[in-house]
Amino acid sequence: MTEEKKPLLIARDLKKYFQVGKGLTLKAVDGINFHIDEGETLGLVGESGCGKSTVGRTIIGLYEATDGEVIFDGMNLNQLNKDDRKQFTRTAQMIFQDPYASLNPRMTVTDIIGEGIDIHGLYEGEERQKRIYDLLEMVGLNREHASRFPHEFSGGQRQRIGVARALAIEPRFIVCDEPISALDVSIQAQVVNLLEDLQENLGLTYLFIAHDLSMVKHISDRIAVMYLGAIVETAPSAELYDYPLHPYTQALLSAVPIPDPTIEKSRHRIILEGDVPSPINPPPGCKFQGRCKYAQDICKKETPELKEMRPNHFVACHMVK
Amino acid sequence: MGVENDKLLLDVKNLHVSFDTYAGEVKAVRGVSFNVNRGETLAIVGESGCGKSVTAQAIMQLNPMPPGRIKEGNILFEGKDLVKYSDRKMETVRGKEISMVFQDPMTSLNPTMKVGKQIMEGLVKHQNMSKAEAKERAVEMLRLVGLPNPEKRADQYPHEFSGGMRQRAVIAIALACNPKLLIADEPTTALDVTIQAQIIELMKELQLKLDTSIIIITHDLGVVAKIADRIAVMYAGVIIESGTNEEVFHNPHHPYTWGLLKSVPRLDRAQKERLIPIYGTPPDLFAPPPGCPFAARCDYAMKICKDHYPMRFDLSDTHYTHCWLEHEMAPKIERQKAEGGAK
Amino acid sequence: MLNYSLKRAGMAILTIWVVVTITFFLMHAIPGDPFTDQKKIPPEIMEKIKIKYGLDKPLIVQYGTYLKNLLKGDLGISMKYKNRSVNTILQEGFPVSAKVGLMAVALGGILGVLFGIIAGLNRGKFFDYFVIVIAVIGVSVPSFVFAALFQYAFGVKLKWFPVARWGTPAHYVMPVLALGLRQIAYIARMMRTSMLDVLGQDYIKTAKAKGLSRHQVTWKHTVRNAILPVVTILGVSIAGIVVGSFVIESIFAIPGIGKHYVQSITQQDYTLIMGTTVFYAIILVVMMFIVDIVYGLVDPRIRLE
Amino acid sequence: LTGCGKDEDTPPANSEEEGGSEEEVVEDGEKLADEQILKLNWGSEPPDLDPQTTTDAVSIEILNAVYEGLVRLQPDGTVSPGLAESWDISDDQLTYTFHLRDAKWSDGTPITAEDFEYAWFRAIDPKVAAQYSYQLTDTGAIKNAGKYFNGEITDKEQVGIKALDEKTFQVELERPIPFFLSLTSFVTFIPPQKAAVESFGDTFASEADKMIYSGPFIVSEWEHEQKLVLKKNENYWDAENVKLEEVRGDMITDSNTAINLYETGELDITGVPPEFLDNYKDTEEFINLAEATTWYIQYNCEDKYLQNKNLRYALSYAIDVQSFVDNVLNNGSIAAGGLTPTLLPGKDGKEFAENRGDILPKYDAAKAKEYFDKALEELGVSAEEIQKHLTFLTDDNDIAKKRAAAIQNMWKQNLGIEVKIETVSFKIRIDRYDRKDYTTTFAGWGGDYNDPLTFMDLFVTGGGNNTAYWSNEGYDAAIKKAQTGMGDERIDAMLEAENILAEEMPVFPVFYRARNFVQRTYVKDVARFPVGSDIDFKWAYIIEH
Amino acid sequence: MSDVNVKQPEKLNVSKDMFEIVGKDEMNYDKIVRPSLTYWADAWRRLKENKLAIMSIIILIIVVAMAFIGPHLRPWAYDDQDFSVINKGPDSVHWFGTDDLGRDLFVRCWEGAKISLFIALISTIINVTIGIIYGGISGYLGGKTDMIMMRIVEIIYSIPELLWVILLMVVIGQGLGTIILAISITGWGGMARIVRGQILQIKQMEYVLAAKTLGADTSRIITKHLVPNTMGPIIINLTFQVPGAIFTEAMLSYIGLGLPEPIASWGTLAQRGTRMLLIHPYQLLFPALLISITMLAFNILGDGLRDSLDPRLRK
Ligand SMILES: Nc1ncnc2c1ncn2[C@@H]1O[C@H](COP(=O)(O)OP(=O)(O)OP(=O)(O)O)[C@@H](O)[C@H]1O
Ligand SMILES: Nc1ncnc2c1ncn2[C@@H]1O[C@H](COP(=O)(O)OP(=O)(O)OP(=O)(O)O)[C@@H](O)[C@H]1O
Ligand SMILES: [Mg+2]
Ligand SMILES: [Mg+2]
Repeated sequence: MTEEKKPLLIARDLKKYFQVGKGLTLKAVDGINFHIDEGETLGLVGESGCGKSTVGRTIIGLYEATDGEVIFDGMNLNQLNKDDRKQFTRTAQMIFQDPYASLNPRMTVTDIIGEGIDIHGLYEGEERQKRIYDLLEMVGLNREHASRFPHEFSGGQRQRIGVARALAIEPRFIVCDEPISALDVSIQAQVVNLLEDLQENLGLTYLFIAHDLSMVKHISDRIAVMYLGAIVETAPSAELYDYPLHPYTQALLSAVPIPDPTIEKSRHRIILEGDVPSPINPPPGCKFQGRCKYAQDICKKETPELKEMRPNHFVACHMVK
Repeated sequence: MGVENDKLLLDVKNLHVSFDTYAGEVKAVRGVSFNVNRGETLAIVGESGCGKSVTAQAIMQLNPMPPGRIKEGNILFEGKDLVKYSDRKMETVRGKEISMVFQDPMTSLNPTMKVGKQIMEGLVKHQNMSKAEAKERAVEMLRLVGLPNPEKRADQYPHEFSGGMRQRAVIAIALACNPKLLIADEPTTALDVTIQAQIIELMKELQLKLDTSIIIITHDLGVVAKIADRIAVMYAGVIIESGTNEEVFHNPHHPYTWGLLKSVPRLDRAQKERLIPIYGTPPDLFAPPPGCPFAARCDYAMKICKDHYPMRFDLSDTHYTHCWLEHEMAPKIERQKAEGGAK
Repeated sequence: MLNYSLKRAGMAILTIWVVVTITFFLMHAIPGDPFTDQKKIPPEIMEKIKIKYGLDKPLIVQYGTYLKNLLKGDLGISMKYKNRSVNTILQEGFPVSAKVGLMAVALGGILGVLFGIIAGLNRGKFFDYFVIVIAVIGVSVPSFVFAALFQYAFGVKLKWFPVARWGTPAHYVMPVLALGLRQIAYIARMMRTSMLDVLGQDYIKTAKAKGLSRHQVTWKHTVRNAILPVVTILGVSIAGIVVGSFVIESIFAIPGIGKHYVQSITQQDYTLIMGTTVFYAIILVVMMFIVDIVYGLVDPRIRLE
Repeated sequence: LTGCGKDEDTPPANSEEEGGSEEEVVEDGEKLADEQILKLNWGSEPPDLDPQTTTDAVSIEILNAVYEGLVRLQPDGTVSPGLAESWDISDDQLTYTFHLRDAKWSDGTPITAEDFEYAWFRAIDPKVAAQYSYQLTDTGAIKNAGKYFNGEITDKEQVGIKALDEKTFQVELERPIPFFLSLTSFVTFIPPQKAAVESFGDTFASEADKMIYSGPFIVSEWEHEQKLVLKKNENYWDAENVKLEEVRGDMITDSNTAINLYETGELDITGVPPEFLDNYKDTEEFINLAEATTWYIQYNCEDKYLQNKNLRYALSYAIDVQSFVDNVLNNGSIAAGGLTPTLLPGKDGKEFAENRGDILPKYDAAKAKEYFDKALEELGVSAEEIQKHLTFLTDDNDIAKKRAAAIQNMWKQNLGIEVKIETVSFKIRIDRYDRKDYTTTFAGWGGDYNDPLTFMDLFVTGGGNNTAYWSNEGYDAAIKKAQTGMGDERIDAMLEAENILAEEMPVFPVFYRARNFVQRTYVKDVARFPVGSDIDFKWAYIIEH
Repeated sequence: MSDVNVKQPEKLNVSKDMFEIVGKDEMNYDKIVRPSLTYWADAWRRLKENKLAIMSIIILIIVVAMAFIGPHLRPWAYDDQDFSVINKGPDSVHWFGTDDLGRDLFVRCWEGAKISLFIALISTIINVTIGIIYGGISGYLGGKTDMIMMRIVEIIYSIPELLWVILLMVVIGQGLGTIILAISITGWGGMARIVRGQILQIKQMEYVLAAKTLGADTSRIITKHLVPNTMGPIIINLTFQVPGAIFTEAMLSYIGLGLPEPIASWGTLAQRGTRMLLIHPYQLLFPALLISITMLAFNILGDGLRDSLDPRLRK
């Protein structure tokens, strides 16, 4: 691991709140800091609803951050003018979590994939068509699918269209919001390999959001673990798996199923007790405190900061010494 | 048979489902047969686009018709053929006897109805609950699927939920009425592992308590390993291998199953290595090849595979496969070790 | 919400002020004046009349005076109905117009939505074409033809309903029908297409999977998601129709305010033009506000700040 | 000269004893119906029931029923005493002294000369700004009324309107007005109760109970835009001769609706729209009534081409008036013989129109073409140029459009020019006249008072209503003579003026309009007049049916 | 293509050589490549399959053709008057009868078709275009922009149409242009509001977000993503614009802004016919029938269009 990498993206104290109902604020993302180096893959894992997609959407500019800033390649995303923004969309892309909802039901696959190409004027005519076919094959679809509409596909096929769309404009940075969870394993492998190849050849950078910890571990250089709008632990991926420090991370890892019925039957996992607190009125102190068996008084009062406990391994927990 | 019949809940026989498109007929399901006993869990795995969802929806008679249609086959549920049921009659089966978790959680929820209400509906309809009771139960269901603050969440709309939360809401809808058969189409893809485990435990619990049968469609072989009693592997509209959990994981007989098991990364493996996918794409279902549909991607494909669909080879009472490699004349090849991950 | 309402109220006042201003000057830009008549009024008389109505002052002064009175809620005295204030004309006529109009909208809304739903559910079947034919008749035959036909058939020949005039509930039937037909036509067609859009959505599948009956799926899941364009139409329809219809009111001799919207202009009854315009603007603004509120109620994804 | 009504010395009959119970036989075997209710259609809401400011036909009709002036016109058009029992006219015909009878307002208070004085001054009060004030200042030529109106004098003493005592009312004129007596029946001269006007203030005449009445009827119910019901006024001086108990009037604007209501028996009288003429023409109930209204083609005589008399001739000769009246109008309207319509009095006990005869050129296509060619030559332009230049300005209602289409077609057939029709709304048409922004047009004129002068002074040079912008010294002189002269001399002057008009042809009179209506045969003695108020119910009654 | 592939061959003659391993191949079995169609081509293809829609198109073509041919089928011009045949019912000479000036209604009806269809076509195009763009921008941008844009619509709606129209006539005078302008002043508002309402509903959809991340600008998102998904209501509004324009023209001509006599249009013929309704019903019948048939065609075509533009109904 070379130390010379420069960060492509830095998020500083990023917050995204939603207004829900009568004057209530839902703190989906509540002040997080992280950076992603050029050519690196940062895995983002965490409980569902903890704000992963929101982080992804905020750094790509789909949501306006409530507070904090995102610096991409030296530019502050809050201060982009129109041309810069367009240029930014050229370099940063997103693969959406919900494959069907993110495909316009009235566009053919050609149009969907070709849209980015058209917007940025990358290819025209024959070349464009060829590029689209290439992309389709790249993600494991056939040319025959080009003139179909989204509803004619299975869930996994739809997701692949989404991947192809993001790849079409050759971005430098992709937010992958659970890009593979809807795919079957063999295609997952194809897509992950594809992402890795692209990274290798073109130096792409990924923010990879997923639940499948085995896949995250496989693809990521570093992993950040989120819990209720905050990052509780970050570490290089092997390190995280080998030495999980935060109690939540430990619980998470223990729950990963192994594709082997024999092993699976003999495994034991850490069961988290207690309720997940609401992001609408998060309790003060450590957000995990209510479900943590190590929790002490201090956890109820003070919000733990991320501290480097081992080289490159940061954790936000009072109890980790 | 008579005794068995009592245990048999669902028997799908030679199901064919096609979609009529302008370019011809898409044969999404081409002769699928399987059965599910009471209290049993059947996992259907397979390449994306191979017809799993279509099969599942055919049981519920929910494929869009037209363009879809059931061309052939029977779906016997407790001995009655659902294919012959009218829409009106299906209403008494859906939700109450068989319920279903759909694959796309976002589009599967009505955007203009509160989540709680969407869960309540089935309860009011099938369990004759009062509004208040149903509401209580709905909140309870949301709690069971691991949603924090279920009281508040029940009063929110789907767009205010995260992807995983929506999926849990969909699951809650399906589980609410204690169905005899639960069809779960990729129920946990959007869930993190802790919730996933929680949901799977919930399903198991339910199964124990009420003798519910489950058909689970998933890509996550980990989940399959954890929950399934039997596994059916589908490819291009047909089942190419079926057996008990152990049989398929430890003694897979179809090259496609090998490939499947190989392409999963495993957490318990040490270092990052390249994944091994199955190269190529599955055939387009609107012109499926006459022979084995996997032949084109199969390392062991033989001449016969291209032209003749392999017959069924029974390996045990519960285990069978459609592969010419099982034929006595076929060359013996070294069977791949049933283990995920790279070597 | 309160905040939003206040903002809208502020905008509404601004809107009405702009309407008042534009209308005021447009109205004066039209050749002629309220007293133009076949018999030329001698200039010296004209002069006195203009003084009496304040028309001798520069336009801008007249405008200022009008605004001042408007703020006090005083719409002035009609220049044609010389002893009646615009306020009373509106006060007396509006309830009548509103009753007919609301009933017509209700009829159109209810039948239209109903027809639309049934047609949508039976796409390409008999009822669908039946609704098309109703719709085509509803739009290609103007309401005054219906009015005339109804009057002759049901009033003169069959004597089911009174030919014209106002008073008993029986008097409502024909005008409401004549006015409502177009509404039915438009709303039914809109509802149908919108239904088809919604019926193709996945969540309808979910609803069916719950075992809900066709009926429940339709009413609880489809209609609410499909009704939005109808809400849009209804908003302006209501605004337009509660202030009455010139043709229908004159055919059935209904004492509403519809005729003033036309006559005040052809007769250049300045105060009445302004009065009816302001009145309509208020109703329209309120309706559009209600529509926006209803949008939010119907579809929680719509949020207006 | 003493105009004198017949004295009504006999005390009013005891109507309480007589009415109702005993069946009254009216005319050969006809019996009065028990229910004396007349159902009719006013046609619209009366815009203004203030006698001094009102100008429209509906209001005038109603006012004529609920008020009375100094005189009242008899069904035959002659003048009979109204509130004035009798009157004296000075020899120079400049001073009229009216002796009022002991009539009462509907509230029982006496009607006095002061009410008249108050009303007439109201009519010329600059603050009231009555549109018809010219009826007093100009048409009626009341002494100094104009000056008072213009604020030149404020002293009421100098104005020729005076209540000499409670029952005597004197009027002085600036010049003799031969039709002055009949003029005083016109609504502007009719007094409302002074006390009522003053106490109700702004709301006077806005509701049924905001008026006090003097005529044969009172307004008993007034639902705006809906109906206005008249009841017999028991305090009316001639109540004994009023047989109708009630007049129920609807306000129905749509003529088809009115006909339908007539069909179902809900109306006793209604107008017949032109489309329905064929249905009723030959029934007993159909009444065709000539009106003192003339419609004529008017040429803008200041227009560069229409200045040319031959062009005007050509256009006029090309119109087949008889065919137009028979086929296009087909409603009993009469082909015009000159500007002044029938019904207005002339000399020798005949109508003016009879005195004049038919002096207009008859349709002659060949002549029309001849004149046209001559005109083209004189003007030195081509027919295309004329065609491009001329337009035919007309109203935007169906009937006007139909007329225009027919005229335009005749010009096309006979002169070979396709004149563009311009349809505009009424006010804009008038405005275009005022701005001289038209070439040819169809215009109509209805009389104000019962004298040919109401038509004949239309085209005096610079006259407010001379929108043909035509000027002719001979004509002006003749009219002057008619205005100031007396007796036959006046008529002769006007006849001369008619001839000049026919010769110079600034306008080409086409027809005198007829009104068509249906009236139940059991409705009797509804009086109708060519000018002023159209209708009078005072004498009307209903026989058993 | 039968389903033999999934049936067990009862007796299959197998030979050893058939079991020679050849490994995977690059899919050399017959690939039937579906024609690659664009959205519009696909829509057109589906429309063609809709018999009723095609019939409607044919009817519309016939109507348009007759607008040009019709008047020449009879010996009279549209403005020829013949007082000897006033208000004559339809017979072998005057196929549609004559009007109250003895003009042939057959000729006038087709002459009127020309004018009415032209006005309807142009003004509908104008209204629909403006309405979609305006409503699209307003709904998509939302917030302040929407607030202001919708207030402008309210203002335009509130000012009496007659005032505009009379003023227009004074300023520009009578003519086709004036009529179209008059119809267009307020005509686009309905469309704008409908489009806006729909877009408010769908603008949060994820595919819009997806387009945004691709860098699609506002106009692209509106035209490519939002408007196509609002097609149903747009088409319905569009089909209603057509008769709307025809009758607005009649209304305008009633207040003097329409085309002056003796020019005929469907609207004015119908309006004149209405007056004759109880006496000479045929004078209304023919224009009304023509309008109705045309409208029926438009509506059915609209439905067909709607269906063919909705890929979910794709067959
Ligand atoms: N409405 C439709 N019209 C045409 N083809 C369809 C339609 N719906 C599904 N298909 C086709 O049917 C096949 C089977 O689809 P299905 O949804 O069952 O796949 P799946 O096995 O569930 O895949 P995944 O795991 O990706 O969800 C696919 O090839 C798909 O393209
Ligand atoms: N538009 C919205 N309005 C209100 N609340 C929202 C909205 N979008 C997201 N949220 C809330 O924000 C929180 C975080 O949501 P987010 O989608 O980022 O979760 P996630 O980590 O991606 O979860 P998952 O893995 O289930 O997709 C959730 O509590 C969710 O309910
Ligand atoms: Mg997410
Ligand atoms: Mg699926």
